[in-house]
Amino acid sequence: ADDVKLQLKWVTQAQFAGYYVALEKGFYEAEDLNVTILPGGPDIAPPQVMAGGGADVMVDWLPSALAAREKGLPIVNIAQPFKSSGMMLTCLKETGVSTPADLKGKTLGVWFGGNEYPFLSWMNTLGLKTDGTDVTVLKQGFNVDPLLQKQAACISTMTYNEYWQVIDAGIKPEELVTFKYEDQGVATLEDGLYVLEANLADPAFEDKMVRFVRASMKGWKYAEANPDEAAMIVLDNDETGAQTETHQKRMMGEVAKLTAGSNGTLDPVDFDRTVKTLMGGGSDPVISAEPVGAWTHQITDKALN
Amino acid sequence: MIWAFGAVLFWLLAMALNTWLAARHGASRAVQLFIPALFGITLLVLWEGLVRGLAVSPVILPAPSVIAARFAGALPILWTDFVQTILKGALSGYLIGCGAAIVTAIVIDRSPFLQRGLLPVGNFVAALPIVGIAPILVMWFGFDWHSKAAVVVVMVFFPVLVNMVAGLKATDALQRDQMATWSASYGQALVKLRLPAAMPFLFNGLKIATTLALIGAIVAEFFGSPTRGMGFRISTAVGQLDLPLVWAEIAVAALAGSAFYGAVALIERGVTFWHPSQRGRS
Amino acid sequence: MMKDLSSMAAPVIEAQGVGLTFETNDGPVHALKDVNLTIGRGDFVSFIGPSGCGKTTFLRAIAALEHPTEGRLTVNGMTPDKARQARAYGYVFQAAGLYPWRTIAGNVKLPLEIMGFSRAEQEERVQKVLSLVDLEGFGKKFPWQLSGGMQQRASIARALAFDADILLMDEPFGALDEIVRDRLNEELLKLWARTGKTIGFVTHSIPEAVYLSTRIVVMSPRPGRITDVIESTLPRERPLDIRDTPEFIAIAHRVREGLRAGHSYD
Amino acid sequence: MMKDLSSMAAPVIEAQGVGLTFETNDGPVHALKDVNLTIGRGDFVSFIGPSGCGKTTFLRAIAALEHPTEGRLTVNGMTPDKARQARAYGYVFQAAGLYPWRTIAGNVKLPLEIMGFSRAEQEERVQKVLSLVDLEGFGKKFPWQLSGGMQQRASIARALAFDADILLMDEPFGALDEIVRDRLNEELLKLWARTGKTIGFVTHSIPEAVYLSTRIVVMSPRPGRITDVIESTLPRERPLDIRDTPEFIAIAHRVREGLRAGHSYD
Amino acid sequence: MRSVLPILTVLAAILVVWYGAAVWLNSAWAYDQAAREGRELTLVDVVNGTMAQERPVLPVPHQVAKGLWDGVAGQKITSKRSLVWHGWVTLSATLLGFAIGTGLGIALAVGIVHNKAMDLSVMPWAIASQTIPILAIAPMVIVVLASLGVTGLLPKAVISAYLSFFPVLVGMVKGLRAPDGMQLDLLKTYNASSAATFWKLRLPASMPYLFASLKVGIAASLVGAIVGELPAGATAGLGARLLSGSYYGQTVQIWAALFAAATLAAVLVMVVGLIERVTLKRMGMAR
Ligand SMILES: Nc1ncnc2c1ncn2[C@@H]1O[C@H](COP(=O)(O)OP(=O)(O)OP(=O)(O)O)[C@@H](O)[C@H]1O
Ligand SMILES: Nc1ncnc2c1ncn2[C@@H]1O[C@H](COP(=O)(O)OP(=O)(O)OP(=O)(O)O)[C@@H](O)[C@H]1O
Ligand SMILES: Cc1ncc(C[n+]2csc(CCO)c2C)c(N)n1
Ligand SMILES: [Mg+2]
Ligand SMILES: [Mg+2]
Repeated sequence: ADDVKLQLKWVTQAQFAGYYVALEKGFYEAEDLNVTILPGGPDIAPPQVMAGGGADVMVDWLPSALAAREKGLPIVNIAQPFKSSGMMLTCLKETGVSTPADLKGKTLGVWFGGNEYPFLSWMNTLGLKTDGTDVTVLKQGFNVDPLLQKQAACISTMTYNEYWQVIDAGIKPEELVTFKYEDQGVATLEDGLYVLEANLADPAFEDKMVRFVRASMKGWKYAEANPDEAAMIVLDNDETGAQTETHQKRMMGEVAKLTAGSNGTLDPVDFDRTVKTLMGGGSDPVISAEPVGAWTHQITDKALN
Repeated sequence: MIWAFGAVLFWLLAMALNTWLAARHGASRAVQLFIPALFGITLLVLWEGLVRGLAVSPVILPAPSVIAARFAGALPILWTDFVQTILKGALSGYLIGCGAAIVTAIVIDRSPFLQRGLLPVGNFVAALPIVGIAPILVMWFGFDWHSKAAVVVVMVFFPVLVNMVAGLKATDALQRDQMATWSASYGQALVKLRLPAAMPFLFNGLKIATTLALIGAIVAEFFGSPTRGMGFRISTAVGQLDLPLVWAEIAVAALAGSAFYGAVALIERGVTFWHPSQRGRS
Repeated sequence: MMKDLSSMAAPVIEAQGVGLTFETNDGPVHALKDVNLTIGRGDFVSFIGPSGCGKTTFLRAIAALEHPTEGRLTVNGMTPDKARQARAYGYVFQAAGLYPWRTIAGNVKLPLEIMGFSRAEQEERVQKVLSLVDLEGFGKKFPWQLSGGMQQRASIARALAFDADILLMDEPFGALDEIVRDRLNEELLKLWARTGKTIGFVTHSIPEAVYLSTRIVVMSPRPGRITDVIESTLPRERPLDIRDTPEFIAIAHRVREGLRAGHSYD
Repeated sequence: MMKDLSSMAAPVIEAQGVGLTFETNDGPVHALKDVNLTIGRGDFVSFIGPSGCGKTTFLRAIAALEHPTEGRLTVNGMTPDKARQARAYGYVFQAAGLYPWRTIAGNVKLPLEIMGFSRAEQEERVQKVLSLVDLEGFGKKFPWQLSGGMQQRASIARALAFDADILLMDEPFGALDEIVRDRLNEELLKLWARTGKTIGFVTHSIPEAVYLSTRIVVMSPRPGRITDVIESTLPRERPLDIRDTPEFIAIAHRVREGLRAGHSYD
Repeated sequence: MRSVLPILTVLAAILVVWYGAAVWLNSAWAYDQAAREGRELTLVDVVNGTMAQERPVLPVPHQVAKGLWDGVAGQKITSKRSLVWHGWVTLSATLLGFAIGTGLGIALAVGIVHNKAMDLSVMPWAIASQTIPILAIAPMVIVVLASLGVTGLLPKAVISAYLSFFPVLVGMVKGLRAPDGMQLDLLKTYNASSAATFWKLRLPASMPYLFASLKVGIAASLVGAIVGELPAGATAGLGARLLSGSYYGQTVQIWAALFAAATLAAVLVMVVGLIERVTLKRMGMAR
C-alpha cells in the first residue's frame, strides 16, 4: 500500500469527518492507500508542515494557501470538498447590532493568521476603518468567551462550531444576530485539499492523489448521508477525549450543508471570487498579484470521471 | 554545498581564534566584548551557510540576511509591537510582580508559620503552566496589555519570592550573633544585616524574572490581543508564512531580553560589589 | 567556695551548676559541665584552657547566644536574654565577622546606628576607636582588603565603640604581634580602669591572662569544666614591666600547672 | 649582604628586589617592596612583623599564589609556578579552610588522593598525622563540629600528611594554647630534623620564632619590607628549656627591638 | 510534618478567597441570564447559580475537584479521557527532556568554568536564547525535526530540554565557582590537575546549587513538554487537554488539567528534593 500523510487545519472534529470516515470505513484501504491523519491546531501552519516534508497533502483555507504561494511555497489546490463558506460574524443583539451599518463604533473579535482578509474586505466595502477609528478589532482566541464576557460586540464563528458553543452557553438564537460572509459576498474558499506543485509532475504521486481524492470524496458523501455515524467515528478518533457527542453530531449536520454542493471539483468562479475578496482587503492585502496555477483539475478529473 | 562547507570552515576558524584570544588576551576589555560578538557572528554565518547550502525552504527557516532585510523594512511595526508588549506589558508586570514578591517576602519573613504554609503552595502555583493561565487571565483582564502584565506578575512573583525568602535567611551565624549581642530590633537587623545579605539572592531571582517577563508577555498575546504586539505579530505572521517577520520579532525579543538582563546584571554589580562572585572580576 | 566571696558584693554574672550539651548526629557532645562561677562588677576575668574545652561556649552562654541545658545562669540578676535586651554586652568574636558590604568605618559605626547615637557622635567615636586600634586611614577600605590581623582589630574597635557594661572578648588579640598586643593590653587596662566595665576574656597566652586579669579561670576539656580559679594579687595599676616581678611569675606558674594538668598527655 | 652568605650553598628560595602592589578601588596598595632574601636548603625561616606588613603576601608569592609585580623570585632555581607543578609545597593557611563536605580524616586525606598515594598508605598517614596533632578519634567528625583550635590543628595535619620539600606555615599555632603549642613546636622541630625540609613560618610570638628558627626575618609595614634578618646561634638540638638561656633571651631581645622599630608609634 | 497545619491554613484561606471570587466573577453571567429570561434573582439564587455553571468564568473549587476526580479515578487509565493517561504522556516527554537538558546544562557549565573562550562567548547567547518566546518557535522546531525524520517523543523532549538547560546552566556555573579563594589556593599548592580540582572541590561545592537549579529545571521541563504538545498535533498529553478545553470553552476541564499539571510538577520537585536531602546528608552538608 502507498503511504499518504494528511495534515488537517484544525483539531479532530466533524469538520474533517469525510477523511475519518474514509479511513474507518476502509475506503482508503480499498484504494490501496495507507493514510495517516495528522490533526492540526492554532499553532500549526499546515503549509509549513508540507514544506518540511511532514505531510503529502493538507486541508487548508484558500487565503492561507495563496499567501504561502506568494511567500515562495508553490502549493496547488487539487480538490475542493467544501462548496460554501461557514464563517460568519456573530453579534449580541443587546449591543445594538442588527445591520452591518450598526457595526460602527463596536469592538469586533476576528481570527487572524490569514483568516482576517474576508473581514477586512467586508469592512472595506462597508467603508469602515479597522484601525480603531470606526471599529476596534481584537485578535480573538480560540473560543467564544469574548462574546459571553461582553468584551466584544461580535466575534467570528463557524456555522458548525463556535456558533453552537454560544448557544450551548445559554444564549438563545433570537438574542443573536449573525452575518454570514457568504451572504455579504466576501466569502472565501475553505477546507480544500492542497499539495506541492512539484510533486504533481510525478506520475506515481499523481496516481496516489487520484486514489486519495476519490476515496476521500466517497467518505464525505457517506458522512453526509450518515451524519450520526460519521460523528461517532470522529469521536472515536479524538485522542484528547475532549469532544462531546451532541456537539459533534450537530457539527456534522452543519458541515454536511457546506459540502453538499461539491463533488470535489473546484469551481473556478468560487476561486476568482476569493481572489477578488483577498485583493480588496484594504491597505495590506494578503496577496499582491493575481495568482497563476494555484489550482488544477488534473486530479479531480481523473478521480471523479 | 559550497555555502555549507564555507560556513563550517568559518566556524572552525572563528572558534580557534576565540580560544587563542581568550588564552592570550582574556583580560582586556575589548577582547571580552569581541569574543561573544565573534561567537554570535559565527552562529549567524553557520546559519546562513547551512540554510543556503542545504537549500532549506524559506517558509521553514529563512536565512539571517533575509531576516535582516525584513527587519529593516518593518521598523515601524516592530517599534509599535515593542512598545505594546515590552514597555507596557512586560515592564509594568515585572515591576508590579517583583515589588509584590519582595514585600511579601519581608512580610512573611516574620512568620515561619506563613512561610511553611505559603512556600509549598507558592511552588505549586509557580508550576502552573503559562499556557493554561494565559487564556484565563485574558478572560479576566481583557485583551489589552493589562492581561499581559497580569500574566507576567504571576510568572515572576514566585521565583522572586522564593529567592528573597532564601536571601533573608542567608546571613551567617556569626553575623546574626553580633546583632543579637547588640540587641538590635527586628527592623534594625532587617535593614542593616538581612536586606544587604539578601541582595545576591534577590538579584538571582530578578535576573531569572527578566526572561520570564518577556516570554510571559509575548505568549499571553497568543491567547487574544489588540491588533498589535509581538506575540500578535508572530502568531499572525506564521499563519501568513511571513517567517522573516516572525524572526525579526524574535530578534527584537532577544535583543530586548538581553538588554533587560544586562541592565539588571549591571545594577546587581553595583549593589553587590562586595560579594566574592563580583569581586573576582573587577 | 572561698575565692568567690570577694565578688559577692555585686555579682554581675552568676553560674550555678551550668551544663551545656550539643546534640550531634553521632551522639551528644558535653561542652560544659557543672560550671560554678560568680563574676562581680568591675571584675576582669580571663578564661584559659586547651582548645575545645568550652571557653567560647561559656562566653556565648553568658551573652545568651547558647542556652545552658542544665543549671542556672544569671546576668545582673536577670536571665542572659533579658540582659541582652538591656544592651549589656559588647562582644568580640573569635573570628572578625565584619560585614563585607560596609567599609571598616561603616562596620564600626553599625552598633552605634543600632543604639541610636547621634550622627556627630557616631563619627567622633569611630575616629577615636579606629585610632585606638591603629587603623586610622583604613576607615574607607572594605574588609577583604585588610590583612587578618587588621580585620581582627577592626572587630575590637567595633566592640569598644559603645559603652557596654559587660565586655566579652574571645581571643581578641590572637592574630596580633607582640608589640601591638602589648599596646592593646595596656589600652584595655586603661579603658577598664576608667570605665569599671566587667570583662570576660578568652586567651591562650598565660602572660596576657596574668597581666590583665583580676581572676583567671582555668578550664579542662571533655566535658569542659572549671579546674582552678586564681585570684590575682597584683595591684590594679600595672605597668608592662610588672611581668618581670616574682609575684607575676608565680601566678603564671600556677596557671601553667593548672593548664598542664588538663592535658591528658602530660 | 653578608648574612645571606651562609645559605648560598644550596639556595632554595631566592628573592631579588621583589615588590608586590595590589590595585584596589582607592588606589594601589604596596604590600611588598624591594624584598631581598635567600633561603637555603634545610633552613627554618620565621617571619615576624606587625599585622598587615605583608607576611602572608610574601608566603603566597613563594607558593605562586600571588605574582610579584617587580623583581625576581625563584624556587629551586625555577619560577614558583614551575616549583608548584613539581609539588614542592605544603601550605598551612592563616585560616583553617577545611572542606565542609569532608570529614576531618577526609580533609587530611585530600592531598594524598590528589598525589596518588595508595589507599593503604593514605589510611596509615592520616592516622599518623591526626595523632601527631592530638586529634585521634575526631577523624569522623565534620569541621563545623570542632572548635576553632581543633580546626587549625586539622589543617596542620593536612599539610604534614605528604612529604613536601618546602613547608609554608602562616600562623599555624595562633589559635592554640601554650601547652599544645609547646608540644607542636617540639614535634615540628623533630620533623624538621628528621626530614631536612625547608620551612617558612609566620608567627606573632617572638619566643616561638626564636625557639624554632635558624633565621628570623623581621618586617615592617606599608610598604612591607625586610628590616632585619637575624641568624640564630642556637644549636640545632633544642630542648624546651633552652628558652631560659641568656643566648635565647638575647636573640629574643634583638627581635623585639627590630619589631618595635617597625611600629610608628614607638 | 510541622508544615501540615500551616499549609492547611493557607489552603483554607485560598479556598475562601476562591469561592468569594467565583461568586463575584460568575454572578454577572447569572444576572444576565436572569435578565434575558426576565427573572428576578435573590442573593441565594445568585450564589447557587454561580456554583454550578457549565462555563463559569472561574469554576468553584468543588467543580474543579470533581473534574479532577472524574479525570483521575472516573476512567480506565488507558482511556483518552483519563488524566492519568494524559499525565503519563506528558511525564515521559518531561523526563526525557529533563535528562537531555540537565546533561547539556552541566556540560556547558563545566566548559564555561574551564574554558575562558566558552565563558565569554556562551553565556550571553544562552541568556539571549531564553528570551526567545518558545511558544513561537516550538512549531518550527517540530516541523524541522519532522523534516529530519524525528517524530514522537523526541521533539517534545527537545523543547522541554531547551527550557530546562538554562536554570541548570546558571546554577551550575555559580556552583562550580562557589569555592572561595582559599579553597582553590589549597589545591593549587598541591598542584592539583583541573580534573582533580573539579572532582574534589568544584563538584562537591556545587551540590547545593545543582539541586536548587534541578528543582527549577524539572518544573521548566514540564512546562516545556506541555508547550511542545500544543503544536505536536495536540493529540495527547496535559497540554492537549488544556488546549482542547480552551477551544470548547470548557473551563472546568482547563482547570482540572492545570491542577493535574501543577500536581505533577510538585511531585517531581518533591522527588528531586528527596534526592537532595539524601545526598547532602551523606555529604555531611545537611546541618
Ligand atoms: N555547634 C556545635 N555542635 C557540636 N559541637 C560543638 C558545637 N560548638 C562547639 N562544639 C563542641 O563543644 C566543645 C567546646 O567548643 P568551644 O568552641 O567552646 O571550644 P573552645 O574552648 O572555644 O576552643 P578553642 O580554643 O579551640 O576556640 C568542642 O569539643 C566542640 O567540638
Ligand atoms: N586582595 C587584596 N587586595 C588589596 N589589598 C590587599 C589584599 N591582600 C592584602 N592586601 C593588603 O596588603 C597588605 C599586606 O597584607 P598581608 O595579608 O600580607 O599582611 P600580613 O603581614 O599577613 O598581616 P597579618 O599578620 O595581619 O595576617 C595589607 O595592608 C593589606 O591591606
Ligand atoms: C489561529 C487561528 N484562529 C482561528 C482560526 C479559524 N479557524 C479555522 S478552522 C477553525 C475551526 C472551526 O471551528 C477555526 C476556528 C484559524 N485558522 N487559526
Ligand atoms: Mg573558641
Ligand atoms: Mg597574614
